[in-house]
Amino acid sequence: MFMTSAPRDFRDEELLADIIAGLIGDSRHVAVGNASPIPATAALLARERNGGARPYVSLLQSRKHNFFTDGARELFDCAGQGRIDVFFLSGGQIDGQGNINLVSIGDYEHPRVRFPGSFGSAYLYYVVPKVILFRTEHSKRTLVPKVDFVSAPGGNEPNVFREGGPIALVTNRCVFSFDRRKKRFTLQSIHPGHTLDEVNDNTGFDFDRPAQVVETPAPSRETLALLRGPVAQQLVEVYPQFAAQVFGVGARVSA
Amino acid sequence: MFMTSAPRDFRDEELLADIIAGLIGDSRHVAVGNASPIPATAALLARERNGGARPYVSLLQSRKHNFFTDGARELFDCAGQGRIDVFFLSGGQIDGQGNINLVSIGDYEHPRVRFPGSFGSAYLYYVVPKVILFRTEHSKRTLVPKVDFVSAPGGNEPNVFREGGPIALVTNRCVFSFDRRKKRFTLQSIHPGHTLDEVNDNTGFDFDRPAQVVETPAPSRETLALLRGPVAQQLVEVYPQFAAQVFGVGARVSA
Amino acid sequence: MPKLTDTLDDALSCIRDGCMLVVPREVSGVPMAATRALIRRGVKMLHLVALPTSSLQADMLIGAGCVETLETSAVSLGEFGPAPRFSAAIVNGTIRMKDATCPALHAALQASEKGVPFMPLRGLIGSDVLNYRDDWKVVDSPFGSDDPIVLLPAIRPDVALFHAPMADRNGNVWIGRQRELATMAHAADRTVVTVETIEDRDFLDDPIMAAGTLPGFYIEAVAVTERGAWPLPLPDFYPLDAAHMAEYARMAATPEGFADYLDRYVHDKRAA
Amino acid sequence: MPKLTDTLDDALSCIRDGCMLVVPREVSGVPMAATRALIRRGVKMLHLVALPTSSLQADMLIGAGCVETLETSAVSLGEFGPAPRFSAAIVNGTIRMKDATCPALHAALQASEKGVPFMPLRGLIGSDVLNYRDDWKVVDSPFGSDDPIVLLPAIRPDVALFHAPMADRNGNVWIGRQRELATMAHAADRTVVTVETIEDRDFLDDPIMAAGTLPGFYIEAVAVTERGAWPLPLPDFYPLDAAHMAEYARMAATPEGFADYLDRYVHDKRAA
Repeated sequence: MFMTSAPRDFRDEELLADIIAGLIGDSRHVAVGNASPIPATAALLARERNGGARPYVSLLQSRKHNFFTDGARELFDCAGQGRIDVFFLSGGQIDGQGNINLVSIGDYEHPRVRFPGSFGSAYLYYVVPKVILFRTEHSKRTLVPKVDFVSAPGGNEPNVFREGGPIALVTNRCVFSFDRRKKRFTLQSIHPGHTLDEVNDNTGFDFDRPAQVVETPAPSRETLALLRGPVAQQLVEVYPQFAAQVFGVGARVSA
Repeated sequence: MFMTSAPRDFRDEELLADIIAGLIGDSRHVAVGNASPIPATAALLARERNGGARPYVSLLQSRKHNFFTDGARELFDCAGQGRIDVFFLSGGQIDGQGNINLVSIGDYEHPRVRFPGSFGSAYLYYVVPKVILFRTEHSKRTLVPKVDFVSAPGGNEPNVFREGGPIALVTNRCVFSFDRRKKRFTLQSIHPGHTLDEVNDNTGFDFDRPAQVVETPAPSRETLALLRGPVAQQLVEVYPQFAAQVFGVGARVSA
Repeated sequence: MPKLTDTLDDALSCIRDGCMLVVPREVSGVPMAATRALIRRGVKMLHLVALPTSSLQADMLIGAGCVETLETSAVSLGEFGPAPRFSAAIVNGTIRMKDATCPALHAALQASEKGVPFMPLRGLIGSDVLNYRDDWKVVDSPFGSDDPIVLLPAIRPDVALFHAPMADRNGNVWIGRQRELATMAHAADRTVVTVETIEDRDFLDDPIMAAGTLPGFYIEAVAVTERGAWPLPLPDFYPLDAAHMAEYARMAATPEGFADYLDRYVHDKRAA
Repeated sequence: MPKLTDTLDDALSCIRDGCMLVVPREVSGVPMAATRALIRRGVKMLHLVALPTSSLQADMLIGAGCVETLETSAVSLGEFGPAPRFSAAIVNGTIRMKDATCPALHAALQASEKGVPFMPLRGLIGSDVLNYRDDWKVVDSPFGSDDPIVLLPAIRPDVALFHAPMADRNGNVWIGRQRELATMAHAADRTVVTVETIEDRDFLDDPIMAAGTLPGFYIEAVAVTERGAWPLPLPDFYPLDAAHMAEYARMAATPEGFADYLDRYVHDKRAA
């Protein structure tokens, strides 16, 4: 997907995990939902950068990396207590106000396409301080002017209780930051091998552009060593296919 | 306490347990709070009369006779679900409207006497269909015209959600039934060896009297056999002193 | 004490046409053998509440025409793709959908668990999930000033149905960490459980086992059904059958393929 | 990960003068060794929440002058009689009392557990418990018609403190059936636990143990304190010390006797 001419010593997944780990920063508890191998990689990378001490990383699909013992509600209760610092959301559609749509395309009562549903987004988007939007497909189909159904809004009227929300949107082409006050995205950096024109052409919503367009920095040698070493080993339990494909680790490939 | 002249082959505790077991009747689940050996005896007797099949008897003080695994809140949740059919309450004061006082004597802000507190009464009295009031001391000190503090009221305005409440008051002298609509007690029977005059003289509240005063029937031979056999054996774990004293069972006497 | 039985259909007899049935999410002990039995029996017009999401179970019940109303936060086959019969039913308008969000379903069941008519929940305001739910109310919190908050009415299912690793001889069921199963049972009028095995002891006699046990007095019937969650996983006991899930996703992509799937894996077992 | 320590005073350092401290009922793992340590340190002006009742612990903290406000449903020594220092403090007006009823305290803690500002509760209307609580509100349920219901504001303690049988090397604590301890920890900003022993394994690796385990990420510090609930019981591990309770009831009947009790059983241990 990345059209770079210079020789590269990293994979797209490694670049994305590196970006997301940077957004996670120094947190206490990162939770990662199902079927999210790149966010999981990023969370484990963030922890390895702190010597394995923090953040707590809850991979909800895992038995080994799941510290919850109070049933399926505990993630939400825990987030409501303010104990989950970072979560990841995506959307069949994402619009320029940070609204996400996980429900359907077309009229809600008579949709053309139905997605699985809103999951916990209509709650977690409000209470988790750092929600990172992650959607690899960066196209006018996914990044739209206005979502057809608001599973969870990017912002609210000031009287609505809200301690969390989106901080950034990471795609296969670039990184946007999100300004909660202005309810707008700003282009932050473009991945190596991609261009501003390409981002402009493939984004359905309006966004702010810095005067100078920065390139997303490539993962450092240290980062790659962590990813391909301890992080890859930990991924084998939860994402065996992904770990094998991206990092070449894990004996058996099975779903 | 009982001043009977005829020879008696039962103890006061056996008579009271027999009365209460009759009030329990055929129920699904009877819960008994702490420090309530006679209600516990009655609940176990009610179960033995059904061949040990029902009701479930939860003795909250016991590990063996306590089926709750969701913490201290489960009794209350369970009662709120309508799954507890019978519970027992008492009061430092009980008045003629079925109000009970477990808090204090005198002005609440500057009381003369302080009792432990209301426990779960301000909730359970509303949601458990059959609440049996049990107070051995039948005096003008305990059965008063109006309680100083309403831990839980005997009745409510009709718009207040209420699926439970008192059905009877059992003392060392007599049994009163309670009419929830009229919010009044009616004398039901007087225990052997006691008199209507004695009841009148020692009751601080007004109550309805039947035309004919009935004597509380003595426990049958079958009842006494159940009490002194299987019931006494089961009481040893929770109320060792009581079981030894009343039924002469249990090896060691320890609190 | 619950009825202990080897006869699944007998245990399921209290699940009547038109009842509100609550079932757990795809990884918490989904009663798939029971689901196949319900489809064989031809149960109809269920109000299915999936706490808080579902995968194969909701998709099959919908495809087989058992569901009138679905109340959940998402239905998906996860890495095996969208839930095809669910998606088709929504696009074709053949079921009534009550879209929710996960913690709202947990809270609404907890309301019934606690015997209250509603529970408050943060979030939701400004989402279309709320806008399309006229049974949810927004009120101004009496403890704040200009602090709108959503109130969710209690969900009180007629029946809760799930699969667990084991029961004891008194019908107490070990559910482990899947504590939402306890909440389901507390909230529902009746609870039916399928288990891998019944052990000849009482879990409540052992404090370590008791900590993960749902007491029998909440339970109507327990049916022994080995591999009763297959092809879904039973946490800590067996994993998901990925090959079967892929086969389901492929076959259920069309109504004809789904009918073939039922013939092969559901109705086929009528003889068994 | 929580701090694991043998130094009780160190673990208790986050319990500051004036903080809101929540502790469990008399049979759920009362941290009595920690209570004696707090009295020795002379903690002051506690807002003590006993979930939902208390016995020796509240009575001693009150008698020692550590409590400004007490919020609970009852304080009693059970079969050993009334709680003498509690009763005296109320009659003498030396503490502020917030009388509650058991399920109200559970619900108010669960409100914080769920991150909501209040919880509804049935009952209470017409009782003086409600009449004397101006922080509790009665509203008309929006799901009924003329259906008044009580709303309780969330209780969010600064610190939860309890005693449990064991922790593991990662600071996960096994609480068994005493699940209100988990709710206390979820609701509080910080949680301090004393345990009988620390085992060199991870309870979360074992599904049977995990079912009764409070994960370490809720916990600030775990201190090993053998017989840390004495003279109260640790459920399934050791019973109440009846002789000691009788001695306490006798000595604490007067302020002088209570001072002697502290000298003998609390301050005495300062050297230890």
